[in-house]
Amino acid sequence: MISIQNVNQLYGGTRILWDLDLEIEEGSCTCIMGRNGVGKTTLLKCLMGLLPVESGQIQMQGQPLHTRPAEYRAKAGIGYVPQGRDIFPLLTVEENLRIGLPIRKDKAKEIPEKIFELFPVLGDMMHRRGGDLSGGQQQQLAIGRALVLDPKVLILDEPNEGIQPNIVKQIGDVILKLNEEEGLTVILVEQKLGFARRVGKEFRLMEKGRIVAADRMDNLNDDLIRQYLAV
Amino acid sequence: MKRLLAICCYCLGLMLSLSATAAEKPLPSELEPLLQELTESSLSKAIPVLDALEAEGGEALQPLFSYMLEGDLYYIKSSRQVIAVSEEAGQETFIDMLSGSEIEPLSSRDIKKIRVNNRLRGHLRDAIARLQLGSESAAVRESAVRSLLSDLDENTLASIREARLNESAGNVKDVMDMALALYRLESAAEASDRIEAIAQLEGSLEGDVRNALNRIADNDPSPQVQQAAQKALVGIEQKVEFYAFIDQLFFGLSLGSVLLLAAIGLAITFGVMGVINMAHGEMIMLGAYTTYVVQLLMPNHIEYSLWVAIPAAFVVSGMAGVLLERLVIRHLHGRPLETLLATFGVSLVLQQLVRTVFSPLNRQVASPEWMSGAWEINPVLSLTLNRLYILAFALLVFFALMLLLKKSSLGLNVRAVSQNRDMAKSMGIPTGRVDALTFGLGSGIAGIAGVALSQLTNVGPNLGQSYIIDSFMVVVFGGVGNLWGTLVAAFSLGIANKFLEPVTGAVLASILVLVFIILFIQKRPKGLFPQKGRAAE
Amino acid sequence: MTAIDNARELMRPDRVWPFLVPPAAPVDVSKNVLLYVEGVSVSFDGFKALNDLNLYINDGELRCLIGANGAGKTTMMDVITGKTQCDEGSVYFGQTINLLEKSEPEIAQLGIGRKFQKPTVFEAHTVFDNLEMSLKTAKGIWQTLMARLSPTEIDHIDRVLEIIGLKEHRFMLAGALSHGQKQWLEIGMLLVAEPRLLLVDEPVAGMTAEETEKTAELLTSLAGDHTVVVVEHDMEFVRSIARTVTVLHQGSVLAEGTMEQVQNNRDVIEVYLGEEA
Amino acid sequence: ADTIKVGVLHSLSGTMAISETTLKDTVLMMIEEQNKKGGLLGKQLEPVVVDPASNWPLFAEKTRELLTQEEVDVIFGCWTSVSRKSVLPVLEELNGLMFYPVQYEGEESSKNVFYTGAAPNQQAIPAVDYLMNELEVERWVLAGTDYVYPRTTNKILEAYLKDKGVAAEDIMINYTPFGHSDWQSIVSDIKKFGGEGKKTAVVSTINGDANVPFYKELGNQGVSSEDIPVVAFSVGEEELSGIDTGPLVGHMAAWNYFQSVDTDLNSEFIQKWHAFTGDENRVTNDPMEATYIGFNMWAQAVTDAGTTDVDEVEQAMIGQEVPNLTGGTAVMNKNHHLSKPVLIGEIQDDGQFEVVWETDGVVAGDAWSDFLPGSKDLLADWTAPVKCGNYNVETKSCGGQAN
Amino acid sequence: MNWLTQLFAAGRTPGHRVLPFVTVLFLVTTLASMANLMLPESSPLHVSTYTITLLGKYLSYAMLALAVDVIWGYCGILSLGHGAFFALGGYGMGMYLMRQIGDRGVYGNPDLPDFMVFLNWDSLPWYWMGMDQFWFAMLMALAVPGLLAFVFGWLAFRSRVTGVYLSIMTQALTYALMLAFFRNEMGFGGNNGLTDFKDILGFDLQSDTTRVALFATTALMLGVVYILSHLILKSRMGKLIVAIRDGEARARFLGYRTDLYKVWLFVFSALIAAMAGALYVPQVGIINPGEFSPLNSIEVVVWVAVGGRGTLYGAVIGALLVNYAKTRFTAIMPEGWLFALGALFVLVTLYLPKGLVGLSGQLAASRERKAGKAAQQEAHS
Ligand SMILES: Nc1ncnc2c1ncn2[C@@H]1O[C@H](COP(=O)(O)OP(=O)(O)OP(=O)(O)O)[C@@H](O)[C@H]1O
Ligand SMILES: Nc1ncnc2c1ncn2[C@@H]1O[C@H](COP(=O)(O)OP(=O)(O)OP(=O)(O)O)[C@@H](O)[C@H]1O
Ligand SMILES: [Mg+2]
Ligand SMILES: [Mg+2]
Repeated sequence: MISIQNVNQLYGGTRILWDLDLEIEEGSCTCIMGRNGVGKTTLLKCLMGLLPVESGQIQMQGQPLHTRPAEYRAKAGIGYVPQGRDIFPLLTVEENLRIGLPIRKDKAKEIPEKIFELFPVLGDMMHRRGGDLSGGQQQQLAIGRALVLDPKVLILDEPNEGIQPNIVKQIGDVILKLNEEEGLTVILVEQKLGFARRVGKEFRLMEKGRIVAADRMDNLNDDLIRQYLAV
Repeated sequence: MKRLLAICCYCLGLMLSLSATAAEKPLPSELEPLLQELTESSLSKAIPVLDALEAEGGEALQPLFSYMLEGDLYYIKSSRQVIAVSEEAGQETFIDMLSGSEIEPLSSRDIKKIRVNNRLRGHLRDAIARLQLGSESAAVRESAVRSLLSDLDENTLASIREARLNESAGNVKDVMDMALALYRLESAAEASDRIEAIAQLEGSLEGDVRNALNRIADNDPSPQVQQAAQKALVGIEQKVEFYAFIDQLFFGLSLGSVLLLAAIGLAITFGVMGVINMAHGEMIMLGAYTTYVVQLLMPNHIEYSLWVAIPAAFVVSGMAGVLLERLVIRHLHGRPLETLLATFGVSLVLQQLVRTVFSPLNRQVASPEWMSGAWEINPVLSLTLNRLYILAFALLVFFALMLLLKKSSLGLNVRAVSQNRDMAKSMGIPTGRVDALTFGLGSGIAGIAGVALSQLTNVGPNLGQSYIIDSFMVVVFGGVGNLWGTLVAAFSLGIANKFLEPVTGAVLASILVLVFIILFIQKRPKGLFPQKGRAAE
Repeated sequence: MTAIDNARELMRPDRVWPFLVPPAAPVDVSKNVLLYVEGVSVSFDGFKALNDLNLYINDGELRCLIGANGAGKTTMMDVITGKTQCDEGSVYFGQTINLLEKSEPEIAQLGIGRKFQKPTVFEAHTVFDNLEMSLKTAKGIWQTLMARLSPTEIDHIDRVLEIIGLKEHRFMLAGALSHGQKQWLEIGMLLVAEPRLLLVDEPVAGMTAEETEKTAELLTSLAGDHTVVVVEHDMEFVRSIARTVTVLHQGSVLAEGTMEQVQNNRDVIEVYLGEEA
Repeated sequence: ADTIKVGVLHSLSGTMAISETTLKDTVLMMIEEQNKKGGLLGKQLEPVVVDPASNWPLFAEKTRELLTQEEVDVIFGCWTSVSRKSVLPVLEELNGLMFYPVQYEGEESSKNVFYTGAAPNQQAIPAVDYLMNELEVERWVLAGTDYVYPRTTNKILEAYLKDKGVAAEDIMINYTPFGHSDWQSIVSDIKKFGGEGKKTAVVSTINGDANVPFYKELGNQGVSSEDIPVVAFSVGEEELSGIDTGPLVGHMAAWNYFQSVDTDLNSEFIQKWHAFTGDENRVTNDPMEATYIGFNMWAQAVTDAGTTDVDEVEQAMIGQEVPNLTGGTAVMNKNHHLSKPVLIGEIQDDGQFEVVWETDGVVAGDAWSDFLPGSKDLLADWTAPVKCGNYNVETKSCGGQAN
Repeated sequence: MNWLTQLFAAGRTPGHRVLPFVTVLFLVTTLASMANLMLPESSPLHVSTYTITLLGKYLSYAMLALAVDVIWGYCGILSLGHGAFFALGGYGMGMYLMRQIGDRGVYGNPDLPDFMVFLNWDSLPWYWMGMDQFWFAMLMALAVPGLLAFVFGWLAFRSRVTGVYLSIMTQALTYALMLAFFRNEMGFGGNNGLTDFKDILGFDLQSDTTRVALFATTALMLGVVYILSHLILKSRMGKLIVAIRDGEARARFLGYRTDLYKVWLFVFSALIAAMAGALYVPQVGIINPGEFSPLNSIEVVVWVAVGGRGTLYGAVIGALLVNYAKTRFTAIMPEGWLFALGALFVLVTLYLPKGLVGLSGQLAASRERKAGKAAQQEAHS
């Protein structure tokens, strides 16, 4: 589905991603993990086209993506839930959701009901400004907003940051459901092991801008954790 | 709107009737020596000649007087023959006044204008008015009587009395009665007569009536008459004051509409997109110059040129805006303050460009006939048509824009892009196109504003400069990012200014308004209609 | 002799002149309660974010505050720190100090420090400068202008740098830190300021498990000398530090008690924890 | 030097460019023509054009540059009073020579400046006389932009009118800021003022850009020239070329020159102007004539003096005579102001003026007005023995400015 | 995003290069002054008085730019009205110089300046009192703008007016002042302003030595102000000012009364501007309300941006360079200089986001990047 080869990325003069390779299979749910500052967010941004890559290739279903702007990637079916949510603060919840409608393949005019089933709170908050919502509500809105695009691949950057436990569970359920029932490919950055274990099928461990371990989630053992996730 | 159109037609009709009555009927030949004299007499000596002409020729002279009034009366140098040269659609026709027939075109070197000055013009107008008392159109008759009000004498009175007998139209009769009463007021020997006249004149807003009453109130030998006049005056003054208030309100609204037009485009480029666009004024200027060029291209259709100029200006300024966005502003995303500098540079370049292409002189933009003049509601209240149209136009543009932003996805997209560009991209919004379109839209509207402003003020390289500060003030006062705020701000500033002006004078009024804005912003640091919520902090 | 000593004392380079230091406002905690929040209500365009909220924090306590997203936890902190005006109610710091009358800087100078939910640091400054500015010193213009870092202060900052694990990054611009690092830096800014009351909004969001543990240790160690109020959704974390837990719901207190009690409260399970937590 | 350098100090950008560029072109045209005639003293003239950009301090700086860096022999330049005031100290310090071609408020006479535009007594007073005598005007609106020229002119006029027995309530004075564009209230006030039964006229010293909206508003509110005529001192052909003059027919201006005046010299001048600018529609105006006169006088004075030395040329200038474009001759007086005829023209619908009145002979420009208390006793005379710009006839001494 | 990284890359506590700056300033001033006074005019090294005056003017502009930079570059307060303080300072000096004329005016009135005689004022308005004393006039030249800045800043910063709102308010302020000073009733000479100055402190303003002295004073004051600003910005105060720029709310929660800091800095900056104005007027010989024009203030901001905001010497360099360009262009290409100037602004903002002084940093960065690439290639091979 998505293949990233040899990607390098620099901020100013500092190299963040080093010859990074990553393969994501269709219908998989891959969890990317690593300590703070290893470059997870950077990687996702490169994938989304929000940061230019220095060198390397990104492909989606065989099509090159790295030459294309972010809006093309969104149209091609990548939905992005950024770290820190990035809600449009002065748009209402409804407007935040509507933004994605025009690029849906089915040209729907209304926000799909599904979103409100998944996150009922969004229905209640429909006409409030996105920026006024509490952190957790914003997070739900961000996921909902990405789902409006009807994506093939959903990228989530620490989706549970600041979310109340029952909703964390619910988000997990949603991701599982989307992944298992609708075949949505999911790329997930997550720090909380419990959640990662529950939702992820695959894991990738990052360190210093490289993927250092990759396997099925079942094989994530304490050794690896100690080596790459412990402080 | 309908009402306006009706008034327009009425005015047009008036104009036409003035020139159309100048039919080419031959003049009695005994006038020839007098005409001859007209060509010879100097400006100061012409009045007796005109009086003699009027006395002898009567109504037949109306066309001659009209031509003379318009400055279209000439004589052939060699023969001293009096001719009229009228121009229509670039076509000159030469008419011999005596015979009333058209003659061969002559070169401008062979003929000489019969000069008129202000004094003669006044005289001619009175004469024409007297002659027009018998006109077929009631409107013409009415205005004829009105224009005679200011100097009534026994002679004129006689003609009015005569005309009154076979007058059928009610409103003309009223005016005639007023004229008669007015005359009676000042010339009747009996105090009771004068009081009666006062009663008749009560409530009239006509300036001449008021002046006469004022004179009577001060100087009449009879105290009763004086009192009556004073009482009548009080009533009149009250009315006048009321209308003066309306007048001022209109002035305020109209100034507001100008501010609104100038600011609306900025409300988009600056308010919504966040680009501090110092070249906004120059976009207005481009629109005004487009109007000028359009008029150059269609010299014979000035009446319609504005309808062409509006879309043309929108396109020209809009394209300029798109170019500016693509070439410069695109590279400055996330650096709003830098846009100030770059656009400031652009504004310098555009100004100089216009100076080089069109010369630094102001260009002449004609007002179409239907935009000139005023809608006379009564003698003390008349609303100038161009302002009225511009007011309507400003509102139209405003609501059209609102509709566009509400109904199309553009509105939503722009706001999304301006709030979080990266995220907007990730949602599949073609940010580049949205930026260009929005900036184009804002600039295009500025262009339209230029068309309107060309009807009010100079079309020159500095046009934009004079509006840029006001525009920013309006947008900020209203609250950045809120179009309604812009609307309210523009009108309130306009009205405040116009109500202050009579009290303080124009300069102090502007200063006070500025100080008021400064103080107001202390109270409401985000303008009249601030963006609310957590994110706005 | 004493005059010279006095003069010497006066000229000590590591100190501001004593008369320039504002007298430390004594917080009256005779009733052993540091913070009173009583009957506080806040609404935004008709939406009630806080609804007659009552909360008492004891001196030296470590209090965990949980509650559904949008329950009003952050808003409560906003009210305490003076960022948001409340519609009614009263907020007292100790017995005597009415916080509602004070401005944000005044409240901060009273010794109430805060970590925001979304990490906010001075991005154009280095990590070190960020900490320096947070030092507990006089905050007047003149003092700031004349301020010099004393060796003790430098040591203090170094210690904190060690704790927050940004020692290597001390001269890095804060804007270049990753999300988690910014979280740490902001905690560090709290630490150097040595406030009486710490309001910590979601400190472990985006931290790894181990870091979370470390944070837990840190906060526990702070309690006692300081009073700490922590908002967090990470139940594991809460469990590891919690003594008393308060649950907010729709702007008022839903439940309060030990972790045990709260965890088994039906209402809390329903609106917040979910079945299996 | 093998050329005679002529400095041209007119704004080519900024707000004043609109008026001043024309004068720059005029000077260039005059120089070109003079060169065709073989230059002066056997040398070619070389123009040095700079742009003071409508920025007053820059005027001073550019003058210094012209005089010390470029070492020009004469400067033609300035339009606004403030630019002249800014330049003046530099001229006096470096002993330069400047020709100032615009009508102005008077109250000045410098050894280093020749004023070829009209002084107030060459424009305002004759115009008011005309209105009073010919049009029987009884009420007066003195409307002006708030700066020194209108202030002084109006002050002079007010004193003059009161002298003539006009009551104070029959004079309305109104000032507006530069570039004022919203004239609704003021025009409506004028209309009211004029509607009270007495013949009313507006004497306008409104400057520059503000005129267009003013006249437009007059037209639209239906104030015709027969009801309330406006006589303007700052509106010439150039300004009119930017207005649709249809509704303005009959309003007046007072100048020393109109393009429409039918003399051979004038047609020749207009022809040359058109040829020089390559534009058949470019109009000519009064400051251009003033430039023309000034330039020719200077050329004659240089020839007479046989040198471009400022002191000698200055003395040679006095008494120079040059034919006016409107007939007759202009004479440079001892006070560095000209004697010229005054014309009053009515606006025609083709944007030209029709002369309706002119003074019998020439009027000598007055440096110090007779109607201002402070300057009644002052007199400028740059010939021996007085040799100063502000000689007080009472105290028989020169003011502080003496040099 | 990119600019942020660039900012960070070059950032850190800004090096103000005090020593080199002051040395260069000192050297240029002394050399130019000596070359003007000591060398004969024929000498090729002679510096003309014209140049000296020009330099003096540039330096006072540089001071103004410095004032704007302190507040904009460091504290993020974009003032579009600093020209107002500059002009007020200028008027203070102008009033003094006007009084110095005494009875040497054209009307020879010993008390009233010419324009007052001219408009029939019969006595000196109260606010002109005492302006014939140099010390008092200078005090006023600083105090009035300082007070204005204080009142304005106090009102604005306390009610947390920020961003463009503040910018537009400053613009409104200077615009209102411009209109007010244009009024002849104000008693400041209306449009013509104050001019025709004769001498300062008894020295003839036209003489070369006075001009050189004025130039040198300006240079000296610029140096002093520069060092002072440097010291302030280097202190913790300076850090805090930048912190307020980036996160005012955070600074407030740290216990800093940010509004006071802003007011303080605003006043400081206004005083620099006023001083610049007071030095400017005797050198150019005129002050009129045009100096209040909002466009002038915007231009100052442009100088700073061109030079490079956020570095003190950047502001100075920007002011010098743009004004030099203006002087040159208006002489060489009078018809087209606005094209050149406009283009300069656009190009600098587009390609030199950190201004001209950022150029070196930018070059270094690109060199680094190239080096990085090379290293990478090596690693590959
Ligand atoms: N704008 C920036 N400029 C310079 N460096 C940056 C920038 N953003 C991030 N970095 C650096 O890039 C590195 C990787 O950052 P990134 O945000 O990708 O980390 P992360 O793995 O997502 O960490 P976290 O778990 O804390 O979110 C960090 O060390 C950070 O210092
Ligand atoms: N400035 C504001 N304007 C409008 N509504 C607001 C504002 N601030 C907060 N709210 C509303 O108040 C409610 C409480 O918000 P708050 O941020 O306090 O929740 P929280 O308990 O911190 O939630 P979370 O755990 O998700 O951070 C939310 O529903 C939010 O939408
Ligand atoms: Mg991250
Ligand atoms: Mg919260």
